[in-house]
Amino acid sequence: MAVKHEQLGLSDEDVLLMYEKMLLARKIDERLWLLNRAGKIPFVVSCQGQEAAQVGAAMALDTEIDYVLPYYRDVGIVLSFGMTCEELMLFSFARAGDPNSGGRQMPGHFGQKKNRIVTSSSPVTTQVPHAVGIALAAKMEKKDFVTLVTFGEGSSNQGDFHEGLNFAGVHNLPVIFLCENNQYAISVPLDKQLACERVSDRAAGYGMPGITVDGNDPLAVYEAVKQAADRARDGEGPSLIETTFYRFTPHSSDDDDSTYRSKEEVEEAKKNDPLRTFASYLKDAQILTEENENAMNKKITEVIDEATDAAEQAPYADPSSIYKYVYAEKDGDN
Amino acid sequence: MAVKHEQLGLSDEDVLLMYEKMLLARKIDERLWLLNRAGKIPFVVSCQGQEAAQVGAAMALDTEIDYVLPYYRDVGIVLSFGMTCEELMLFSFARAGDPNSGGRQMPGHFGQKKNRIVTSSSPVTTQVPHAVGIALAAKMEKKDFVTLVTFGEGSSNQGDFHEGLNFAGVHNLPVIFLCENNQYAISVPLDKQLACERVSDRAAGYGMPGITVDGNDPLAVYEAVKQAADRARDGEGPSLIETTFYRFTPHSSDDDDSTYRSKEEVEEAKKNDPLRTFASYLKDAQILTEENENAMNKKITEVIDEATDAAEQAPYADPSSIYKYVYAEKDGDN
Amino acid sequence: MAVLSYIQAVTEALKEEMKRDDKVFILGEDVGPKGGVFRATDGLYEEFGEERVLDTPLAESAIAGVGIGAAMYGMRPVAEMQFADFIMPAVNQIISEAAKTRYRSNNDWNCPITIRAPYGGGVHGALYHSQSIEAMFANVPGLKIVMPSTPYDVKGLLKASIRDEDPVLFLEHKKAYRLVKGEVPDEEYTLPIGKADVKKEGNDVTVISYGLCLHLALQAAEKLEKEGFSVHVLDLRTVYPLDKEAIEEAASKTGKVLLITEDNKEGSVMGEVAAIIAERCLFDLDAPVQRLAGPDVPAMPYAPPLEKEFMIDLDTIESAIRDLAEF
Amino acid sequence: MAVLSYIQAVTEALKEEMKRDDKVFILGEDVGPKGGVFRATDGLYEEFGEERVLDTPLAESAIAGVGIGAAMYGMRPVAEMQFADFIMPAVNQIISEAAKTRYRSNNDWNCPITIRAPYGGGVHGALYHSQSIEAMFANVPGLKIVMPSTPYDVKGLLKASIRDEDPVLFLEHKKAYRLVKGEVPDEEYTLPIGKADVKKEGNDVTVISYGLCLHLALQAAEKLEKEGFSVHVLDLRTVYPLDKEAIEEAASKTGKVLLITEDNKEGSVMGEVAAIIAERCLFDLDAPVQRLAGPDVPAMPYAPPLEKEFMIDLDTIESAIRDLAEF
Ligand SMILES: Cc1ncc(C[n+]2csc(CCOP(=O)(O)OP(=O)(O)O)c2C)c(N)n1
Ligand SMILES: Cc1ncc(C[n+]2csc(CCOP(=O)(O)OP(=O)(O)O)c2C)c(N)n1
Ligand SMILES: [Mg+2]
Ligand SMILES: [Mg+2]
Repeated sequence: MAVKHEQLGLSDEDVLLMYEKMLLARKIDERLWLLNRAGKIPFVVSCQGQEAAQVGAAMALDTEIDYVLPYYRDVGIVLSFGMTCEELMLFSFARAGDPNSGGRQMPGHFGQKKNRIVTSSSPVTTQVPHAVGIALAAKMEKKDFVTLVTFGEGSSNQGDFHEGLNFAGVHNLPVIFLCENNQYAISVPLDKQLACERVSDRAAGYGMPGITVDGNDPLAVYEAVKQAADRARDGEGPSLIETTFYRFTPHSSDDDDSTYRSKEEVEEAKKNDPLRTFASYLKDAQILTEENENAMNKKITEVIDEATDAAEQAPYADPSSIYKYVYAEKDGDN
Repeated sequence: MAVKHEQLGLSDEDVLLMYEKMLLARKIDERLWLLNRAGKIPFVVSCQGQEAAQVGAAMALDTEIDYVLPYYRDVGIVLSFGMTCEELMLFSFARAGDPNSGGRQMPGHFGQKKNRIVTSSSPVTTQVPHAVGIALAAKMEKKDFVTLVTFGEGSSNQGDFHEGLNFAGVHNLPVIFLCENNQYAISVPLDKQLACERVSDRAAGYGMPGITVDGNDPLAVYEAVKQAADRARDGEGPSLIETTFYRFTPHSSDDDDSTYRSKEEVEEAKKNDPLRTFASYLKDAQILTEENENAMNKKITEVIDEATDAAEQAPYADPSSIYKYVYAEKDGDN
Repeated sequence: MAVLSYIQAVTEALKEEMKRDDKVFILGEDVGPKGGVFRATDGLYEEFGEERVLDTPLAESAIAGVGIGAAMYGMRPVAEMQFADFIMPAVNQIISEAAKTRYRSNNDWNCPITIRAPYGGGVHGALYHSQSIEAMFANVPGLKIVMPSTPYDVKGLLKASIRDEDPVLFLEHKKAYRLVKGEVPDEEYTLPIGKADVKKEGNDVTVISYGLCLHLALQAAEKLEKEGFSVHVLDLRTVYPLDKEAIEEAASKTGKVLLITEDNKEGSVMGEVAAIIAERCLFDLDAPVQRLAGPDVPAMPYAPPLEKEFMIDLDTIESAIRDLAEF
Repeated sequence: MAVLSYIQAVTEALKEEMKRDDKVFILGEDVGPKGGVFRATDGLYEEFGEERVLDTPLAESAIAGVGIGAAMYGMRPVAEMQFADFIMPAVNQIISEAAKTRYRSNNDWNCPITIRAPYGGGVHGALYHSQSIEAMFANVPGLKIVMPSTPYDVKGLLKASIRDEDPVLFLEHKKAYRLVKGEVPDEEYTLPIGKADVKKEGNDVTVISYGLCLHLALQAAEKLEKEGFSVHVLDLRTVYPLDKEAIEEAASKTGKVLLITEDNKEGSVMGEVAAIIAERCLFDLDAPVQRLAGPDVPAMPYAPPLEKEFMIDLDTIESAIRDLAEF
């Protein structure tokens, strides 16, 4: 059974690393909820349930050259692209040292130029045309990087999805559109969002391949994104990939999901928790052992503890800083 | 050969009327160009080449109860829904008596409440969600009218197309989306507008049937629209129909199409002029005879002459009227 | 008279209008079973059913555009934009379509849609959940923009908006939702759109404001009253088209005017208010027309000290009024 | 010095910047082989090829959004909106994205895009091909709005916009395209964004305007000069953020101010100009601040007599200046 990753050309270390990133994302997220409930941070928006898709996708890219436009749940992606746990904590605590925004934006609005994580906003789906623009730049500048952009299934109903994918299709651009379909857009379930069966059914309307893969399986996602990235680098244009899974948490720390879905439904979905199923895979293959699992857990806990402490003690930006960076500063600051 | 219309349940009189409307639309359009070249009207935007699709579609509807949201080329549709030749002339001359706008809008921006022709604007594709809203009202009010909305293939790239069709799909609404694909959006050819082969390829993404029919054949369009209307009235939801043909004129009287397409291409396309081909069909079936054709031409010329004279002599609205109808007039004027 | 919160007044108005008129319905994101992210439509799905409290796909241009179509047909849609910041994708539908329906058709068609949206800051909403967006629509003839400050005004004006024959943008301050409470008559009433309201009479300084800031102005006025300054407070209530006569009257009354908005200063609706004053009652003025507003930065940041720096506070208002009084 | 038309100045500026910097490219509807519906990009497709003069699908949010992405990467896109009226679908991209890129990322990212759009009326364009749209963007920190009146200003400011590190909305009056001609230096130059320009010195009355109206103001000033009235004319050139010092100086100079815009009056950028004056130099004023503007109706109708009724004409301006001078 455990030959799948080998068929994909992934070593045992690769898949262990994959699991570790998924686990780190999950554990950071869990910590954020604790901090929120303790009144230390005002807001959390979660990746829980989506880690396999995020890490699987990111690992299929070249994190040294590729561009990524994550959406607010993509802790797994930004970790893979080089954002550190401490940086994420600084973000959640809204400290000056937050590399995404210096404490200006709500958590989840990622952006870090040195890691080619493109700055993002709250209105959903605006990042889709941006990704197309970056891919257009790649084509014009004859660079061979690929651009990956993610968004939820609800967000695929925005006009910018349509306009962005069509533009990429017409100009045959090296961009991957990755939908993270977690079955809900806040309280609205899939069948009230889309009339088609799969988000990937839309790809045909933009002349690009579209597939749906099991987002609980990081290897399936890896495979799909790798193929799409290869196609893109070979000048064969864009792809739409839909990954499916279930949102384990309420929409955010401001949401009470009991008004629109049952506890049973959530519990049922958790049976397919990608962390659990991928851990089994790795255990079956004897890649994940009691020993390295314990070490991994210990290390992650330490990293998160330290990051939390550091962030909690870090200062806010000076209030007078709010007047800065509306435009380029005249005296060479940019 | 000429049994097709009978199979569709259309009588000889029906198809003769169909042809007459197509011809009237064409002749009005030709007259408008003459008037424009003579400096009598500032602007024309044409239906030439699209009359078969327009008249075929309109005749498949119930013009007593159905709603239509035409776009600027739809002379064939508005004529079928009850707008008169004289009213169209008043519009082109921007006279007070123009029922569409009282001379406020450029020609082609149709709207006439008594005939359920919904008022329209210039930004393309905004009418698509409106049609969905009217279909939603039909559903809520349990009325069995159908709503038809048209747009060009270039306009199918706007976000409003996507958002509108998806909304209709999710709520299973009685609306027909009719794309009039004339191969160009001003100067930009189809392959620079869409990456998919057919606009109708997009229907699957909204969970509705999508077909492409020969827009030079009014019977093919009639058949497709009739089926879609029946489905809609039976509660089976929306449809997307693409009709294909060629735009015979420049985009508008402001356009010079020689900068982006050859005379040869236009001449080649004119071989499939729906007026010519449908006339042959009717002649083969001995429905159109030299006699009734001459009578028809004569009648149309008279109608257009009279309408032109009447419109030319009609007054402009009073300049002071521009302050009216920003809001409902307090004293019961609406 | 019952005491309602600002958001309860919204819900009550919606409920009463839906009961009164079958043609009234609600559409928006999460307005159904969840009752809206702020719970403004709480209980309405249960009472009126799925068809009249419609959860839409996540697409604001469609929410507005479908609502506009239904309104043209003759329905009375009340569309909710989840946050005012997210109205931007619907701008084309609102400005090109709703606002111009009547005019372009020479009075043949009209578009009686109400578009509700929570705006404003001070709720840790950061750059994209805190903005004031009225200015971008306050140059659009055919549209009306209502921004009430009290539960009484909310209820009366929302009911009037739903009944209005033309499109109304109804902006609710999200921080006021639970913070602001007030008496609301038990009997049915509506209030006139387009009319400002004197919330406090006074003789020394005129403060003109709307929304949440209006309450800060009133608080400052109360305090200063004790120091012997008499402050006149005008609540614009409708920020487009403005009630020019009321502005002229309020400004002329004291000759010293302070305009307060939470919006960024440059280009806010207070620019127009100042212009009306400069045009109509310049010679009644005893001091320059002062404006207090948010700074000209994109929006308020998330970190609490940064958010605080953006927001106008009571002290600033107090001293601005005092300065004017002593001018 | 060559004499260029307003639109030739646009084309020249584009061409020079594309030659100077490989990263500059054009995207929009019909900008390629057709050279734009007004022919502003005439010849550029032939000179720079398909990749740098890109015909896009008919979708303004994508034109802006794809341009924004490319700009974030480091390109210098010049996006064309075919008519300013059709910028509405792109509002979310412009306001939420381009204008906030730098601020939200705390200076990590920026967005050097230029968005060009022909605006304005008097060309039989009717309700949707005649509008002035600057006011809806003139409350958006992070954005700059340039509206030149002369070929000289067009060329220098468009080049500066393309080189600017932040997003610029560059609005060109479509009636000025062929009507307005002027001298343009042969040598390379740029002009500073954010600076108003005194187009004529004078002492009796100050007229502040921009775009096509500026020319009417100058014509009126010339005529009145002969009657002995000395008119000072300030061209805003950048309408957001405004050049507050220049406005203060120009208003204070004569104490009598007339503001002219083609836009609907209420909520136009002239409201802010009046507010700046009322705030900064009230006691220098000898007359109420007057505004001439379009009426508050959705836009100008198509029928020639109706369009004429909407537009401000020379006579109206002349008599407004005369009235002020004699006030
Ligand atoms: C344009 C816009 N409208 C509304 C919102 C409010 N909102 C935030 S997330 C969300 C739901 C997104 O659902 P989906 O795309 O499925 O992503 P998920 O949160 O499920 O991952 C909504 C409605 C927004 N951020 N932007
Ligand atoms: C939002 C918007 N952008 C641009 C335009 C300018 N414009 C008018 S018609 C047109 C082309 C439309 O092409 P298509 O949809 O194929 O319809 P056709 O004219 O070919 O029938 C364009 C770009 C517009 N009217 N609206
Ligand atoms: Mg989702
Ligand atoms: Mg076309």
